[in-house]
Amino acid sequence: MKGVDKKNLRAYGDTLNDGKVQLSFSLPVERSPEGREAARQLAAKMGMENIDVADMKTVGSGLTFFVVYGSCVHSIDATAIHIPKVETPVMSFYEINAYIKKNIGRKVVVVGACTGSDAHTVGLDAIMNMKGYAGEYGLERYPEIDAYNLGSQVSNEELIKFAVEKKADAILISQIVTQKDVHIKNLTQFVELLEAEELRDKFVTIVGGPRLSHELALELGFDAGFGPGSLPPDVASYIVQNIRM
Amino acid sequence: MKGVDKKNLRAYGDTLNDGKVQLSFSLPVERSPEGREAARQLAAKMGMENIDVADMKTVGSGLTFFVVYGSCVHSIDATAIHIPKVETPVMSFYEINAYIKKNIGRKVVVVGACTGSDAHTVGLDAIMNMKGYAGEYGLERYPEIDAYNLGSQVSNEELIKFAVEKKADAILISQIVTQKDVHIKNLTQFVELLEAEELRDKFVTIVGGPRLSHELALELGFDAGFGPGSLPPDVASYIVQNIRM
Amino acid sequence: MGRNLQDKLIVDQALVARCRSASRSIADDIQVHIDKNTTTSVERTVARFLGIDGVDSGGTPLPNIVVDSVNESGALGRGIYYWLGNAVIETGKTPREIAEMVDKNEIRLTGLPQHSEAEVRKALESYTAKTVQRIEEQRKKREEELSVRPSGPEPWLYVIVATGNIYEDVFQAQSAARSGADIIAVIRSTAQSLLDYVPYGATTEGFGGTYATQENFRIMRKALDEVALETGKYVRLVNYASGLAMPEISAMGAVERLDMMLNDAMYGILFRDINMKRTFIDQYFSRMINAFAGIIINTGEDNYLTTADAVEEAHTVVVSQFINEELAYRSGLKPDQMGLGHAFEINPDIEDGFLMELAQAQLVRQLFPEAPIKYMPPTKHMTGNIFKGHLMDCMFNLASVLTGQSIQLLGMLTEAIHTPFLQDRALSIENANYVFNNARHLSEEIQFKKDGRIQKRADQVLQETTDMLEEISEKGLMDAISRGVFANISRPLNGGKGAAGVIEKDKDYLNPFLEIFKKELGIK
Amino acid sequence: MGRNLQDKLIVDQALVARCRSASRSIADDIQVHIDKNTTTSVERTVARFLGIDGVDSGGTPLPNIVVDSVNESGALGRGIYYWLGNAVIETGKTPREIAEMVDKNEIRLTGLPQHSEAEVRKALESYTAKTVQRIEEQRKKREEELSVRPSGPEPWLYVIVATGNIYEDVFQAQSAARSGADIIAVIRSTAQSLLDYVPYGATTEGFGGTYATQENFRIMRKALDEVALETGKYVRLVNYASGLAMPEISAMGAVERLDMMLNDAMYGILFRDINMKRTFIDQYFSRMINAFAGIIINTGEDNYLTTADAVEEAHTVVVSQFINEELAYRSGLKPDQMGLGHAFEINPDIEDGFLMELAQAQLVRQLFPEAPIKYMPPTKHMTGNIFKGHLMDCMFNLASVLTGQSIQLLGMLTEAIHTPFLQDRALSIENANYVFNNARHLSEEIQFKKDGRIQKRADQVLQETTDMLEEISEKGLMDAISRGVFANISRPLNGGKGAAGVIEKDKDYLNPFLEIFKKELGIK
Ligand code: B12
Ligand code: B12
Ligand SMILES: Cc1ncc(COP(=O)(O)O)c(C=O)c1O
Ligand SMILES: Cc1ncc(COP(=O)(O)O)c(C=O)c1O
Repeated sequence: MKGVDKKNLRAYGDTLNDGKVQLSFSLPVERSPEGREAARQLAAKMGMENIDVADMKTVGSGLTFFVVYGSCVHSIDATAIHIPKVETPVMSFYEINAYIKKNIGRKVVVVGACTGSDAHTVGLDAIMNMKGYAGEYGLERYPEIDAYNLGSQVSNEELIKFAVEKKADAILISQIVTQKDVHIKNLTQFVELLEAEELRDKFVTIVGGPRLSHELALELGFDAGFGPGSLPPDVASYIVQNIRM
Repeated sequence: MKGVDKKNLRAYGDTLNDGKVQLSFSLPVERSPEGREAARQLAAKMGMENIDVADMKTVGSGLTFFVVYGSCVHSIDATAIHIPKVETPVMSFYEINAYIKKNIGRKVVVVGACTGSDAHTVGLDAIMNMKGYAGEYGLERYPEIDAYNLGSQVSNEELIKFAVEKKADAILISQIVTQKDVHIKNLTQFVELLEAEELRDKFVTIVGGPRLSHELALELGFDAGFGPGSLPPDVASYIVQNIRM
Repeated sequence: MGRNLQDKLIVDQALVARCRSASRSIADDIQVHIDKNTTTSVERTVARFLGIDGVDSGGTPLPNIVVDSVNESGALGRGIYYWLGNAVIETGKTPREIAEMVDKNEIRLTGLPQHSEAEVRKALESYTAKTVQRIEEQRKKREEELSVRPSGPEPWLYVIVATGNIYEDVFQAQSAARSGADIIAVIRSTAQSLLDYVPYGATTEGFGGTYATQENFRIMRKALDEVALETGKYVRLVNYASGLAMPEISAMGAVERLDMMLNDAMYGILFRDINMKRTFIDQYFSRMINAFAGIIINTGEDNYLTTADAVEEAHTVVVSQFINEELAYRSGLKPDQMGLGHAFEINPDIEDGFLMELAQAQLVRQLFPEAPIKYMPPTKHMTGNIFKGHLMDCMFNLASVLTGQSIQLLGMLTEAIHTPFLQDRALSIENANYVFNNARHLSEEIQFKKDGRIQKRADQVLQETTDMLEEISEKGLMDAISRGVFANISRPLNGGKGAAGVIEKDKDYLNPFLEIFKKELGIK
Repeated sequence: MGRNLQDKLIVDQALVARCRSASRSIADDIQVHIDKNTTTSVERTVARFLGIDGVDSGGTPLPNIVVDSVNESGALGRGIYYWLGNAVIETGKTPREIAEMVDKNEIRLTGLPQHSEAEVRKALESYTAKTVQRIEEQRKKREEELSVRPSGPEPWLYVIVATGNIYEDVFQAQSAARSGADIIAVIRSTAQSLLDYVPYGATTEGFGGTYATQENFRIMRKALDEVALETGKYVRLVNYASGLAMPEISAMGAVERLDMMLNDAMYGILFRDINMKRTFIDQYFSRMINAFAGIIINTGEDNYLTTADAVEEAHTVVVSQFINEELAYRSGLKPDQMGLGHAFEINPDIEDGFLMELAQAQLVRQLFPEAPIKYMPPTKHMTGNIFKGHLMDCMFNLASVLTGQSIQLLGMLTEAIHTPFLQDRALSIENANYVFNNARHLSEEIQFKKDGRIQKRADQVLQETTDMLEEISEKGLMDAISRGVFANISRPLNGGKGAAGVIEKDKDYLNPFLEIFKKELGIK
């Protein structure tokens, strides 16, 4: 976009830097002029100007829902943003298998599970099942990969035990439920277990889910993280190029 | 609502004081992890925590639209909110006419217009036309009121001239278009004109429109302001009880 | 209830007849297995019916303690009813007191002198009658309430609360009811299905939902009855009679006057990897309780489409509905208690996807005209784009009113983000009310073209349904499940959780509740 | 263009015939008045066609200066063409140079020796031919473009930009086109209708919109042609040939290759209080230019429903469409250039309101099968509740694809709040694309029940339309307008703005452009 000051990026509504933002929230107030003012003040504290409380609606006794528009004064420095990203190049199904043959010379063993109380298997299945996802075969379909999908609600202990048995090269964990940060707790416990048993650098450890980013994965002590829309080749490419030998 | 601390009111999502707020805005960034981070940082500056950038979507070249959820740390003091409101009691069609007969003893003259370049007459018509609005007759229907609706795009000069001719008791102005604060400019000029001609206290001056509040009206030097959903009796009641004699 | 029934589609009744006869033989086959066995959970249910409740110092529910103690001595095949009755005779104490003694090891139920079945029946007669009566009272109370404070026209607005804290749930449920909800479901804490017991007391912590406990049921029931007085509309309460404690939860619901139960014959097997033999036995007794209590069950076919593709696997939903229907009949459920489920889960970006949704919804409506069909919203294809999500819910609502669905589980614009905020729910209710009202009689105004895309799609789904049902009826349902015909999930015959809880009945197995319910419900 | 025409309704052709014959006599009556007069704006248009453009030091457009000078001397009845041609002969200068001389008072057009009509025609022949040719080239260019980069199937996505700054508009228009918009309208600055001239040059300031100027037209045209190369889809550009400068704007549009013009025979009278005699004359020439340029006009019946009730006054919309159609024919417009307008403005909280919308949309579709019907979104009943607003737009989109509308002006969820933000527009496009694609062929699949609510509603509207048209044809249109039959707005015969601009033609009035267009368009 023309004329953008990357050091002072502001929201765009219909003119550059007008800072236009839409907000909605509920407040424990009655639907009244005072309630409207309360909403305006909250928006003001968030840094909004020319605040238009466009709508208010009673959603519970003594609870009102507001729709607010205004100009947000805040700006951010886009030039200061640097995010870790999975850098290893993504290869195709064929390239990956060829790569394994050539550089690893044996089958790559991958173990995956939805851990803790998480029963959401669709995401992990999208990556692992034969069928795959969005037209891409899953890891089970890769001739050079031995893929084991342990399914849902697997405890970290079981998962590690199984991975050791199978001499796995990579462990894949899926975490979909994030309420009360269960996923953080669960993933942290997994890494602690690995370290306790001094297995941390035996495996390429990968976690994925709609609320996961590579950045978060690194913070939690994993090698890589895959978020929404990830595809099997993304994951396989990463594994084979980062495998410990 | 139980347990609400009126001095520190916070947004409510699904538990008291969780501060949950929904945000959406566009930023001049690409749809990318960096873009997502930019959105997160803006939200953070607005006082949000546990920020979830739930969606991003390209809406123009180099422009991305974000949907964000999170907990807003800000709270407001509801006990400190005091807003001027139209206090005069609202009477019914019949009561109002009776009141005029009894206390004023002559017909009340009301002149209304959509001023400046504003061509939105529906709002003023809702208040003035015979037909009225939401089941309430408009001022033209009141036997004890002489109502003149000058329609749209009337200049402040014309309006005042006409009001003086008709010895109006009240002047009603409708302002619907608020872009670039045209309404503020226009209303201010109206009041200045009145004062210049020392007519300010000859009339009850009232302004209305969807973006108008009684508070704003007072700031601008009007006697009263009527916002969305106003009804003819609200206005008539105010006029007859505040009329200069 | 003013159901909107329009025969918009031509449904080949010959195929329908074949579907039903196949389902019958499928169910017969399962029933043989059911009749031979009981389960720890069925017996715990009997214990509860006899007044045993509460937990021990370690937090283990007394029903589990009693049943497990008998099971350890390998004597559960006689039925917990017998052992408790026997102990009552011996001790002169109440079943509840006896349970506490068992907990304190002050008594071994199987160690006492054994009295005759007749004596035992006699000893527990009053306890038994009391429970049966309580359930009948609650059913009557519901009927009265509904006659004084009737629900609106179908589709009924069904929303969920899931804060994890029952008191927070109450506020949200009451708010939803005031904004127009007809039905409130308290979503359970994540995977409560897997607990082989029922938690106890009021709870304020949970993941993704609030534990189903009898106290929580009571608290919410009371709260909803309050609002009903305000709004003049009885609000139905829903929970989940699913998983390892399936019949116990039905029992609690019957006593606390829940109005609907998610109660599927196969959900636990497929989605919670619970042993299939266990589940079939549990669902039989569980559903019988619901039948007797006048509770409407909701089946979980919607879940199939969260893992399988809604276009390709559409027929598996209908297959499952036929099987659920047939098994439900065997538990004495009447058609108007069968909230057979399906869902609006077709990828929103498919051209004419809406036509396929209409075909499916209308077909289901016409196949089960007396059933209060439960229609589930788009979930899988919902994304963080709440604006588009709200539109998908709008089209879902339109499909529902257009095809006369009965129970509308409202979609949430934030489905892909978090469990619903209070305002999310209010917006969903606004969405449904707008669409239902604005297109109230559209269904009566339009017809589908013969040989059109919609008709053809319905024909195809019905044909595939028939073929699949007949295939299953040959090999048997258990075999089919082990071959993964539903939701692409396969479960081995003897695998899964809770298999150990299946106990073969002795020839003198005693369970008068089963007898009474069967008699009352006219089950052969 | 792949229009979706389905005869879902039974339309009484006898009534339709009566409507059309009534409209004909209404139009005949107006035509008599039109043929007798010209207006300052028509003459300014002729001046522009002869190459006069630009403004003087005071910012007054040269076309106004020339025409007003002649008008002051009371000689405009002869036609500006004559006076300019005459001056060309006398001075040997170009019309444009002459205009500058007039501005500097170096010449009085009516003070020069007067040459014969034949000489004048000769003198301006090349200028005249050049303009006519330019317009033809632009029409051809559009046709080529459309054959190489065709638009998608109907309904076409039409969005507005209205920042006030033409450069900002360009960015927004290009963004919209990339997200799938088929048509871009640059909303004019508030009430440009009331300007008795056309502003000049590129503009960056405006209220509620951007001034319609020839330079702004050029800038936007170029920008859209750029995106078309990228997306492979020609993007149509729209502006407003309305108000006191109606024909001039059509002229600018014809030359700069706009593709559509808001161009209604009565809008200015009703909504801008412009004198009716003036408007009728202006619209005649204005539309003739559009006809010749191959521009699609959009009529403004939607505006009626912003002041009048959409249920009670539905028939007035259809009445106006018939009149607009008939007057359009007289300007040489072909049916496929007539974007007759209507709107989805029924109160969203009325039960079965959606059924009435379908009845209206389908009726209009069947009454004018060849016309690219313009369907306007909900506006009046939109509120600050953007979530509900988005749903109303969803139902609007569904109604459109269900009844085969052609030009879909997309509703904005923020309609009640501000002129659209870029993301508002993107969300609207997403809304339309989702609904249109997901229900693409639904229209072919459903029929409306005979004697059903929808059919009955359509019958009623058509009957009321017939009655009203016949009543108008008796008393005359001008009388009807003065009685306020449209949008509850009444306008006096001689009242309103711009009355002074009406000039009676001399017997030897000269306007070869009118002649050429009539000839080319085959107007009697
Ligand atoms: C399908 C579904 C279910 C199904 C699951 C069936 C199954 N076998 O998976 C059923 C019905 C059983 C279910 C149940 C529940 N669900 Co659920 N469910 C969903 C739903 C609708 C879709 C999830 C999905 O399949 N997405 C499609 C897949 C392909 O996307 P994905 O998971 O993001 O995966 C992609 C990427 O993330 C990545 N990825 C994911 N995992 C991995 C792993 C690795 C190693 C890699 C490399 C990549 C990767 O790659 C994938 C492909 O691109 C979501 C809502 C939604 N629309 O998101 C709710 C949702 C996830 N469920 C939710 C909840 C709360 C539950 C319950 C707890 C509700 C309850 N109280 O009963 C239960 C219990 C489940 C449990 N114990 O965990 C919440 C979670 C809220 C939160 N943020 O914590 C959601 C968001 C719905 C909601 N708004 O409440 N659910
Ligand atoms: C109808 C309408 C039109 C019609 C007006 C017809 C007419 N004769 O009124 C037409 C089509 C002509 C029109 C044109 C334009 N409009 Co317009 N229009 C609207 C619309 C859709 C509805 C307004 C309405 O009638 N509301 C119903 C009435 C009953 O509500 P109300 O006005 O709020 O009145 C109530 C109260 O406010 C109060 N009240 C109002 N006035 C008064 C006065 C007094 C004395 C009192 C006591 C009370 C009172 O009482 C009333 C009853 O409760 C709004 C969008 C929307 N949904 O709000 C846009 C809107 C107002 N229009 C808008 C614009 C920009 C325009 C144009 C400038 C667009 C353009 N560039 O062409 C033009 C030009 C108009 C002009 N010169 O002013 C914008 C204004 C943006 C802004 N905030 O500034 C809006 C919000 C649409 C949008 N999002 O762009 N418009
Ligand atoms: C029939 C049925 N039972 C139970 C559940 C969920 O409960 P749980 O998570 O405890 O299995 C569902 C969820 O969709 C269901 O459909
Ligand atoms: C036919 C027509 N012309 C013009 C306009 C608006 O332009 P203006 O505000 O300049 O009258 C509209 C707006 O709806 C319209 O329908």
